[in-house]
Amino acid sequence: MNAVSSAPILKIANVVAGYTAGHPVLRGVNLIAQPGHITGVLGPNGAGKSTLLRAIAGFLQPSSGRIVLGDEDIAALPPHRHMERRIALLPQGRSTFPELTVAENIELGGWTMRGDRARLRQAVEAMFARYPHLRALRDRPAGSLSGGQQRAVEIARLVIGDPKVLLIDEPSVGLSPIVAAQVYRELEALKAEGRTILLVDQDVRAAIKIADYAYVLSSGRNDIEGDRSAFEGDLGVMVRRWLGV
Amino acid sequence: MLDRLAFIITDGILLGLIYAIAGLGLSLVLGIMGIVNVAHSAFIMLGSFFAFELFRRLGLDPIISFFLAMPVFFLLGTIVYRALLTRIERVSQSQGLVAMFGLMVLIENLSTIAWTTDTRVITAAYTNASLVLGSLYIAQVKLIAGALALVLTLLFWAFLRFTLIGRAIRAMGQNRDAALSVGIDVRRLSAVVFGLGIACAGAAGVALAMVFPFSPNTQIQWLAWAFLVVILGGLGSVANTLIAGLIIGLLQSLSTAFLPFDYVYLVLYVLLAVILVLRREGLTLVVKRAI
Amino acid sequence: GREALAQQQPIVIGGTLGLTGSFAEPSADYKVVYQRWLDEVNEKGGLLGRPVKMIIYNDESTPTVAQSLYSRLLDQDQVDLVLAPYTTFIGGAIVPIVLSHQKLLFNGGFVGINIFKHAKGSIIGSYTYQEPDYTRGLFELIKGLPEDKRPKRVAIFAAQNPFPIVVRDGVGGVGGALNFAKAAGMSVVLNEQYPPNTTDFTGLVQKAKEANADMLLELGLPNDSLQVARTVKQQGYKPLIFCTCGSQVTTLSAWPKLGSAADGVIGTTISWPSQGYAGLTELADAFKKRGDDTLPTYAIVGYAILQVIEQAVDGAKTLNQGALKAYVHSHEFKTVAGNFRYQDDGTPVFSQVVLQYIKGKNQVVWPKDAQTAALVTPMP
Amino acid sequence: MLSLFFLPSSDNGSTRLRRLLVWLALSIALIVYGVVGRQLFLLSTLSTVFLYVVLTQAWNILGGYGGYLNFGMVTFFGVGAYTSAVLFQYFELSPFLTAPVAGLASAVLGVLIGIPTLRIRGAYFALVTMIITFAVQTLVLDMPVTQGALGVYLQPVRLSPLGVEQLFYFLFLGCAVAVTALVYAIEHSNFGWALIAIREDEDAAEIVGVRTVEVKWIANAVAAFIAGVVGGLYAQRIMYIEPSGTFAFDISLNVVLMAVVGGAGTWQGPLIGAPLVLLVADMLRVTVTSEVNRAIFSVIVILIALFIPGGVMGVWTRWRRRHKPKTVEAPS
Amino acid sequence: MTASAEQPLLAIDAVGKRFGGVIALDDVSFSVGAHSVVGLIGPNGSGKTTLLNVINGVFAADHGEVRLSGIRIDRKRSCELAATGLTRTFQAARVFRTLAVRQNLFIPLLHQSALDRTAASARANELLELVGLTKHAESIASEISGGQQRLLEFARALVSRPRLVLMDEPFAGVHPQIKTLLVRCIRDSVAREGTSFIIVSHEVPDLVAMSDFMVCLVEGRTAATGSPATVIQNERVIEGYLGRA
Ligand SMILES: Nc1ncnc2c1ncn2[C@@H]1O[C@H](COP(=O)(O)OP(=O)(O)OP(=O)(O)O)[C@@H](O)[C@H]1O
Ligand SMILES: Nc1ncnc2c1ncn2[C@@H]1O[C@H](COP(=O)(O)OP(=O)(O)OP(=O)(O)O)[C@@H](O)[C@H]1O
Ligand SMILES: [Mg+2]
Ligand SMILES: [Mg+2]
Repeated sequence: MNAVSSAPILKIANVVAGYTAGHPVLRGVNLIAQPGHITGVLGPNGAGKSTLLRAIAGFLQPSSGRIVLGDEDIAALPPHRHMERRIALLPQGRSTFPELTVAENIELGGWTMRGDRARLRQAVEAMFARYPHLRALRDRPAGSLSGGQQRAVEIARLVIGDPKVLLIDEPSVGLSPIVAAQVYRELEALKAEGRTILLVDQDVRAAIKIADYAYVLSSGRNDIEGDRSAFEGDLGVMVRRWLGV
Repeated sequence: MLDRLAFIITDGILLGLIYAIAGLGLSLVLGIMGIVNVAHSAFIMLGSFFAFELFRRLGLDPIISFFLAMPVFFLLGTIVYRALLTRIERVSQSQGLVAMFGLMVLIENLSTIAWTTDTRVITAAYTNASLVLGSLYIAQVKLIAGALALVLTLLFWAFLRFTLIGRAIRAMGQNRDAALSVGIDVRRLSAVVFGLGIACAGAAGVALAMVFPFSPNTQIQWLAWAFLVVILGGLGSVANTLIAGLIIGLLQSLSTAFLPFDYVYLVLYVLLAVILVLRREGLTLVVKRAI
Repeated sequence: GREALAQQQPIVIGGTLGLTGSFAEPSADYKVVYQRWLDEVNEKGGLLGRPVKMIIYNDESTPTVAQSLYSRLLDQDQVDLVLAPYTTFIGGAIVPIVLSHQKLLFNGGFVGINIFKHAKGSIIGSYTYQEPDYTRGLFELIKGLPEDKRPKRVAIFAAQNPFPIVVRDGVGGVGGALNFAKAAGMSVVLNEQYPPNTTDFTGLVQKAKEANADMLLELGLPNDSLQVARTVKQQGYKPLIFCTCGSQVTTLSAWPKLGSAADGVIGTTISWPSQGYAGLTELADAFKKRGDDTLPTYAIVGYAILQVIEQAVDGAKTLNQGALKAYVHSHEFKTVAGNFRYQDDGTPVFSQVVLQYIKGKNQVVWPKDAQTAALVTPMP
Repeated sequence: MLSLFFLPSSDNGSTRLRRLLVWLALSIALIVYGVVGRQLFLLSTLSTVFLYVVLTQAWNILGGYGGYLNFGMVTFFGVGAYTSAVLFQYFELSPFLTAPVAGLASAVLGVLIGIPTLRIRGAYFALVTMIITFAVQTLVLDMPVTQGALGVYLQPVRLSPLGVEQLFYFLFLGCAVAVTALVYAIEHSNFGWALIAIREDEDAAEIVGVRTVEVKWIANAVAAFIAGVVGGLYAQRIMYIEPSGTFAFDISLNVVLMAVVGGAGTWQGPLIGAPLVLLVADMLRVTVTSEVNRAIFSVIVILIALFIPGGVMGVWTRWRRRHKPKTVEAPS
Repeated sequence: MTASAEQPLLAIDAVGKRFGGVIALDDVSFSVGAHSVVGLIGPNGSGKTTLLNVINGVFAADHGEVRLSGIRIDRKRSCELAATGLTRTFQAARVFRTLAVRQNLFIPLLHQSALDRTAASARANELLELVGLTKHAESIASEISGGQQRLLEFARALVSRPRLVLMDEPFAGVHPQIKTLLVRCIRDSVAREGTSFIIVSHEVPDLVAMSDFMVCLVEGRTAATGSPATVIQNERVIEGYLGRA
């Protein structure tokens, strides 16, 4: 099915995971992310998309199944070890450090560079250059920013860590159209830099537009999948199918 | 009059420095980990006995013990963290508090068994001596303890303020998951924070033992002082803790001089009430989060 | 022989001590002498030919706990003789329970003239002076000093705790440092009380110094008194007389550790080996092992009350409480605290020793007949 | 201002009744024992249990349901005790009569303290309430009417020892039953739900229409009132009160401990926690008479706090949820 | 202005609010009639959330007035306003975490002393059905997905049959299919119950379709007001917010 034949960078095989023992949320999910591609993960509310990303990022221990990054099974790895392997999560909802300033928030995104303070400082400046609208907010505590401004800080904090694989959960929520469009352009730029992106988004149209390949989850299981053309062709039908209406 | 004022102020400042370090570790652990370490004063007491034993057995001066206490108690703190705190972080706040109280009582009782409840004092060469400036007598031991307290406070302040780890420590307190996802090893860093808190308690215990009598069962009085400092200073800010300690020390020496002594504490509590009415989280201005 | 003794139903003496909590320090001293007495009496063949057993619970320095434990001692354990717990505020709470069970309370644990009076002789004490008389010996001593060595201006620090307050104020205009000072023609230039948990006394001592007080009375607990003594030294304050007249702190093991700050400080206690009471030297020797020249007052009174029990039971040949009460009130007892004669309220007749800590030793400076050294004044 | 009404409950009526019956049977057994029991010691231990049930239930209102951890319950208790004692000292009024006044005095204090403190959340609130105990204690030490450190003596009740024990047994039992009933009612009323909403998210609760400030004040005042009433009765029971024992921090701590052991935020929690803690402590006290008993007790406390989340009631509800088939409602 | 000639339901008059140096709202005025939906748009950080916060009493305005049915409400507490029929949702979902989903819906009813239990239950069930949470009704609120929590908030705002609802990005992270249900539900409430809405959303097409009136804030000022069609044609709105497609 998969058009690209290079070795997948991230491979999820038969993952079963949940929050309480005996009640799995993910009930055997399979997924492959090709390097340098954007892979969409779609599905109705409560399908288990965020749970999947959290499991990949190490916040949840799968009770069975494998999560393979490159050629290493990272399923049992604690979350903070993921950044060393340059795989990073942008979680759903708010996740700034509210009492630290915007600059400090972004700086901490480069925690793995902590050995080299000069480089880190440069990287922070590079982020302000890349996201100029954050510059004015530089010394404000992140908790006092508006919802969209906080999301922007989070994205900058993600990017500064220079991850190879990005797990992104609803990047554009709360962003105004201009900024949202920028974010999608940014995702494409990240892809162009050779990074791999796993994108969860409710904005199906936007997601399909930039995703190379997309999976649909429903009730913690794989539903349908396909590449961009497959989805663009018959979006309405697809949407109706996921809902099982 | 002038030398009286000078006396009041120096005495207040020295006292305030000592109070400040009694509260410093507590403030740190509470502000960052959200854990009210009521066993704090028990660790202070252990610090005092640490100095006592080194003094009794090896004749080691408490000034040296002060610096020895930091690594030793840091280690102790990380061990306690691994044994207890990793679980406390997972239970509800009330249960965590109760567990910490259990720890306090346990330490107190084990110390009673080890050292009996006799009141102890450490008398070093300088303990009974004073610096005499005209009619002004300043106890040397307080000068030394005050200086040590200041050093400790500055060390902490610089650490939290200027190092990236310090920033990561603050970040961890604000959003644990986010800290994890930028790659911060939260468990390890929490152990460091708790270790630092206990190191601070241990060092404070040494400083207190230089100045005041101590015994395993009177440790709890320091809890009250530490609380006072923390409530006034707010959580997790070293500078504010220092300021709070100084305010309390100065207020105590001022009101001692001009009021009947038993009102000193009332004055302190009134001050506290005023602060709480004016700004609810002590001197620390916490960011009101956007809704 | 021992065998026969062991087979008999033991006589049970019960009580509590605050082995943990705020009163653990004195309670520990009691525990030591209780055990010592128990070993001795059983060695000698027990009481009334029966072995003696002791049940001492830990009341955690908490009155409610003590109450429930005394109920248990009286109801469940059916003790024959009841010992008081340490300190007035625990003792006050259990007195009604004990008395309502028609038991005598053998009290080596607390002073409290009011409580004694209420009980109308059913509390048998071993403290030879109650709170109003804590400073009596000191003022008697001062009366005997030459005019130029007598202090004129008194400063008083009292801990906010029931007993130091009565030590200062007396009861119903009788006794108390304030009254004694007035009677001796001194003026009280500073009268301060300090709360529990007071850490630092520099300001307070400074006040006394500024008031030119030539006599300082520290009425407090061990912790406070140690710190006051140290601060007095640090502030270069040298009154003619400095007495720690609250808890008998100069006889505790920490006192010598104060170094030069300990020197010249006056304290009071119940009795001292120089008075020649039988057994007191041996008791002092037992405590010497714990620290140089310390004989805690608690040890003396704790041991003495058991001697009273021993002599009363042996003398009256019964455990009947009424008979014991009558016996106690009509006989003399030879104890390490002195030779007791009981007054109607159940307290022994006043006797006291004033000590001064000179060159690393407690010396008796009053009364004259037990004196081991002359008073050194002003303080060194 | 705040009307009280009951919300729809998911429990069905008959199981709830059956569960209530267990408690009812227990209270009847206790009443019978109070009449026929002759062991003073047991009577007195049980009345201490009841006393703590009352205090823990009072704590439970704001602490358990509302999530405001008051580590200074003894403040209200002590103020109640002192109010009664002082009224006796100056007006010869028996604490049996003045206990409600003692409650009122505590409630007033509760409201006064509540104004600055109930805006403070989380651990910081726990700290502040601890300090308030010290502050009130200092005040009592310094005030002439309370006779400072000397304390106040009250008159013994003119009854036989058994009579006295029975009197307090029934008084405290009565209070315990009444307060438990009140807490039960609160749990099932909109007031209780409002407290729970506050515990969960205070801002959201306020915005959704819960009068958070009033609810917290009332909860605090009610708790203070209850603690004050039993404080007044306690003064009569112990007959001599003075500041350090009456405001002993241990009491505050015990209350929280009992709530945590039994299960905070449930009306059954205090009924389970208070006897359990007291009995274990008592057992240790008489079996291990040295100071080691407190060390053992503290280890038990630590283990319970760490390994039994939600206390006994937490274990029970989790067990039930696991063993009862989940009734899934059919969509209409 | 809105059509109704008589007194508007909500009148916002020259409201200003600043945080330290940040001017979040500057002289904002508009009004909301009964039975109407007002769409509130604007770039990130333009003051939309702040405006909602001022209306329902979370923040006090520095100056200006807010009137509900002619009565000043800008110094009133949020709980009093809720009792008079003003409710809201939050930009970042705030549910009562340890309560069951159904119990969450009861909280807004607490202040309605004249509660008919069966009616309340029926209403709760109806809304749960609408947002697709029926099968999660007994789940603990913290154990549903991020999107579902937002849906729960939506239901919670409507359960007490309010007069005016302030919604902060109700559609963010909501599945397209459910979004259409929400839109329909809002229309129904307006039509049947006469509820009015102020809806903040960055999903402009949806908002345009459902609003009677639209306001665009830019940097705390009203950049444009009027019918949705005119507002989105406005040059300043396109410049500052929508971007040129
Ligand atoms: N509590 C606060 N303290 C300081 N500044 C604040 C606070 N709340 C909001 N602000 C500032 O006020 C301005 C308006 O914020 P607001 O949250 O109202 O924006 P918004 O229009 O809702 O944006 P978004 O679409 O991103 O949610 C922003 O610049 C924000 O940083
Ligand atoms: N913290 C939790 N504890 C227990 N169960 C949870 C938790 N979070 C989510 N779940 C369960 O997992 C299911 C999937 O949640 P998840 O957050 O992965 O959904 P999602 O696909 O991201 O949905 P959305 O688009 O709404 O964010 C939920 O329906 C819920 O039943
Ligand atoms: Mg999600
Ligand atoms: Mg907003």
